[in-house]
Amino acid sequence: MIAALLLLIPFLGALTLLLLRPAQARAIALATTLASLAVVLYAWATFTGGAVTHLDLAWADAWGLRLKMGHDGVGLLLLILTGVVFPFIVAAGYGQPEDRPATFNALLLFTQSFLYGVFLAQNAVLFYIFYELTLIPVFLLLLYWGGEHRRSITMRFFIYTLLGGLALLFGIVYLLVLNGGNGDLAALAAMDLPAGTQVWLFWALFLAFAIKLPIFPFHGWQPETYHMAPLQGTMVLGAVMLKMGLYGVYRLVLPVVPVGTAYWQDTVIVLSLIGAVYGGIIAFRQADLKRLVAYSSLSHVGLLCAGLFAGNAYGISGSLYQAFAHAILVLCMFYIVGAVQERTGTTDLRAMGGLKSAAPRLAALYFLVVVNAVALPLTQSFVGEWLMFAGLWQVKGWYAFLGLTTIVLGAIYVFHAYQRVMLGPARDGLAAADASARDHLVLVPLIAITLLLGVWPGPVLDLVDTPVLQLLSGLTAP
Amino acid sequence: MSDLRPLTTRSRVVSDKRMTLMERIYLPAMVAGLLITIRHFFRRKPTVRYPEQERPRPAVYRGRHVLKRDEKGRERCTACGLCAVACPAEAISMVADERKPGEEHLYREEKYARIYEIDMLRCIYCGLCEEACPKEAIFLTDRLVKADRERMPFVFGKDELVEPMDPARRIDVSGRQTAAVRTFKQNPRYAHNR
Amino acid sequence: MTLATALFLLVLFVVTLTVAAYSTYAERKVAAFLQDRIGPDRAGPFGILQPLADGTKMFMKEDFIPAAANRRLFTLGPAIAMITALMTGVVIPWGGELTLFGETFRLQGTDPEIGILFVFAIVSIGVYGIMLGGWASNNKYALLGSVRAASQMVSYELGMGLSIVALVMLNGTLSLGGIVEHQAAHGWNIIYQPLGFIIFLVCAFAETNRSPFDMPECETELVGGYHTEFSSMKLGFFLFAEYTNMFISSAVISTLYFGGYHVPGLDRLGLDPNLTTLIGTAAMFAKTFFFIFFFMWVRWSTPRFRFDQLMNLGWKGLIPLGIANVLITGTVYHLAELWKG
Amino acid sequence: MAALFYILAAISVISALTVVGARNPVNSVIALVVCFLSIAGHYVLLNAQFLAMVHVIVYTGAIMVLFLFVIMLLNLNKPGGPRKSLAMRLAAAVAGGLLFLTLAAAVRQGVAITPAAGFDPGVGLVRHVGQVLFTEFLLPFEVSSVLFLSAIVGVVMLAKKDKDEAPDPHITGPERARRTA
Repeated sequence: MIAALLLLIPFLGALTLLLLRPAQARAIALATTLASLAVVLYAWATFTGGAVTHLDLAWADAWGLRLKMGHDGVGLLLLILTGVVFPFIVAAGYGQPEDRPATFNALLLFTQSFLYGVFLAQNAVLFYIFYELTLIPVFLLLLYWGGEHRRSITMRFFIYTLLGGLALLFGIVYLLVLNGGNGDLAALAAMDLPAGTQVWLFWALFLAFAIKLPIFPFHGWQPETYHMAPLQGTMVLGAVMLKMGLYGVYRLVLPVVPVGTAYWQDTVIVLSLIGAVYGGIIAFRQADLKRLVAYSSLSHVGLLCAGLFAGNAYGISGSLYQAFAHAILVLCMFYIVGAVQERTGTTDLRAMGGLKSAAPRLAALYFLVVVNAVALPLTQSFVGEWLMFAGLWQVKGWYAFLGLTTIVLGAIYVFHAYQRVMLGPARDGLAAADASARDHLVLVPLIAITLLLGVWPGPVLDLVDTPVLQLLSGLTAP
Repeated sequence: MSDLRPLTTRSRVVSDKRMTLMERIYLPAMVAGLLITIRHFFRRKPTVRYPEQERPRPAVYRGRHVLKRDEKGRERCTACGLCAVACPAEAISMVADERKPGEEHLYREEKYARIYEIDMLRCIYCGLCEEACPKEAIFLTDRLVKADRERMPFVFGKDELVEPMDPARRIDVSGRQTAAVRTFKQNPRYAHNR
Repeated sequence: MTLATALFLLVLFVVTLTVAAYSTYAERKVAAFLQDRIGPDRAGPFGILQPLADGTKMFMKEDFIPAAANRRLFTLGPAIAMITALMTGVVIPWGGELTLFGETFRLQGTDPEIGILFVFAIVSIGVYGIMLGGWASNNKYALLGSVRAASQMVSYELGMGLSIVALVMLNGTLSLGGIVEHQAAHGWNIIYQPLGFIIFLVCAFAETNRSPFDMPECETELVGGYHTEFSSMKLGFFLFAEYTNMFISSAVISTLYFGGYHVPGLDRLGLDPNLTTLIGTAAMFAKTFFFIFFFMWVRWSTPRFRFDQLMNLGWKGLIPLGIANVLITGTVYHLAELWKG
Repeated sequence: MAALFYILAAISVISALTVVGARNPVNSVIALVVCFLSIAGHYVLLNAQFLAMVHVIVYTGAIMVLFLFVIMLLNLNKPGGPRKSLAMRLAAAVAGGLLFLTLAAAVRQGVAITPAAGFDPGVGLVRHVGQVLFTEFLLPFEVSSVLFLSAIVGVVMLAKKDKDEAPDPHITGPERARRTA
């Protein structure tokens, strides 16, 4: 029931928007996302701890495809994430395109629907279908509402993702063949593949997620795409789509090819950490606020992936916790990019300065976000990153050390950007309005979540606890 | 501006060049400075402990004044007032009086200074009074004005200025009479002064 | 606390005050000598009674408290300055062991495990005297002086701490007695820690507000700085505290870097242990007096820094140097350990 | 020792109350300094000398000096300070009350305040603290140091001026021209 509601509410909302093209497209979209948020929260309220199956229908069993939907704690966490994030994305005031708002919002809703699908799917093929489906609305968003060079950049994004997708498809099909056509994720996890197979199959499965995240050598599409995409598109990409990669690793890579994971663990962690540090350094050199945030996201994601591959309770739960924290952070960051762009008419850091005197409230909100971005205590990022460092520490001391560098780098670029935008002498002719009611409506709840989860991470960690321990017992057993 | 030359050889052009690393460390310069001062530490001190020791003063030193008497012990001053006029600090004041009969052994001329005062706090010891004096009555000497806590004692009257009668205690000012002065005074026009 | 300790502390108290008092005389003499003068020489032979005359004068002066001042804090300021200045001497080892009447004493008030930290802690409290006194005067010069003093002392404590870290790494103890003994066994620290010594020395100048870092009482800019409004013995306490601090920091420098009461080769002479101890104490005082002289020597040789130069030197010069010193010391120490196997 | 403890405890409590009660912020700060010192005394009584000294150096010597600094520079010494709004006072009262409730509940639920069994008097000494800090608690230690580092970096970045602005007024002449070019 819940699964069907989650899939259908945004889907039907999107269809309504597409067909009727009402004037109040955004309000309707917002109402739809809020409705789905209510469903998600209901699911959370009734969640008791174990894995839940909402739907189990035969579909095309011969192809290993079965309409099996449900979630465990981690799935629920990502469902909550999707539910929480989308109302804010729709409500985000800046960057709402003038032309065809109905289509635009419909695409956002489609994305949400498919994302719910990804996080609900309990069948590998179903997972794959939803995973690829999410691409389509985002692809359209980028192509029609993107900025400069949108065609070539979107094309690059598409090619990268497609390659990863093909590898993933191959991996899943291979697994299906081995498993006698049973695509059930639990069944796949129970398979005991020979070590040699696992070692190469790991990359077939992981490549798509590595690109989606993206980690170091596969990140070529990311900064440009983030920069060019419309604000909402960037938010979707950064806040949720990226977590899809993380979820994929958690769902499809770690339990299915544990030996392969162990074999490649160090490689992936090192690549991730290289990306994390490299992203941080590049971010500091950026003269463009939006690009800076894009690279900072690259840096954070590197850490997330490294934490996930630490392969212990601290690392994995920290990574998943941080996945949620990062989504909130990315939303705030991009929202502020939009807010700043709206006021100064540019995202070029060199052309900014002194916004604080004109917009002190915005500056204060921005500062709270900044504090979260550098993972200061009492923010949720602190909890997540700390857990990840503890996890990495157990693997190798200097992994944690490299990870810690990203915090310092983060402080450098984030505060640098803040100084550039808000402090210093005001630029000539800057007559900006202070934070509007909408800014408050979007940023204040997000910051409240940040602070609340920073002080009281229990609820989210509880969700993650059981499944992670279960996963770990599977990892260590063979 | 370029043809303005420095007035002394000690002037330095201020340079704003970047200091080299050695200079920026400061320590070498500091050590150099310390060495300079420590050399002075062991140097002989030129201090003169004044009341006990006195620095020899040259004969032409311009210290406190004296009102001379002539060889017969008569005051040379006729209270003409030229010294007071010449005094740039207006430190000299006097009251003239007529010589009574029977005072010829005291005053050389018919007119003399009944009161003659110099405010030693105003005096700048320039010696113009001495130059102005047509009677060679006032001279600056190598004696010093004694310190005091009050102001009034610094106004010297005749009791302090006029030299003693006793020929043995006369104050010798010949040191102030350089060769040039002496020749000048040989001029017959000034014979009345002798 | 035994009677012996109490007696020792009393003697220490008197000695500290005497040294501080005579430092004022020494300062004037040194200044004079460096400037080719002879300095005070009227009170007693060579002016030896000058400090007494100064003290008498200080006591005779009117004890004036400005109307707008905060009376309580105004009085508290000099008191804190004086108390903290006198406290530190307790942990400094002035000599080795002395055997008298069949009992053995150490010429040290107490030797806590954290001796050097104790010195630091007390010094850091010393700022309050200056800050409160300056602020309570309700005078802008005094306030500026105390603000300068506070920022200066807080800043230079970092550099000082870093130089000490390297030293402690080598000596393996925070106890001052332990540090001296380590130096007696392995050679003076100045040989191993020249850079650390320079950093410590510069910081000591700043911590004691001595020229070239005497910005807090910089006469040309701030009249008298934090003690502008003080008169009589309250002023005397401030000045006294400065000289006491100078004495104590000289003693600390000698202890930390110049072997304290250790005299190389003295043990081998086979002298009476008591005599050895006394020579050691004399050596300690000689070293201390040398550094007091050095403080004065520098004061009368160098011009005052500008305040931004002071801050630049502290934060951008000494602190990075201190960190580098810690790193170098650690690396070399580790390599030496490896070498020894 | 017990007498010393009671004296120190009395000083702590009285000075802490003065911190809250004093109308002049400077008096508050001084009372807080006294409170810190007496707490350092408690540490010494527990034979945790290292902690005591670090406490004095860091809190009394550095942090409170900065507090005092700010109060003095901003001239915040008006007794009573600005009138707080009703909402502010209400919020403060609620927050304080909640804290009090929590503490009271904790005490009621039997936080046993008894001397720990087998108390090792050497636990607070430098050698032991150092050993534990660099073995058992290495990660938290390093993480907190990195946090401090990032805080420092953050402050530096915030306070740093743009390079292209306002050349140093002390530099004039050709050097200035060379630098601005």
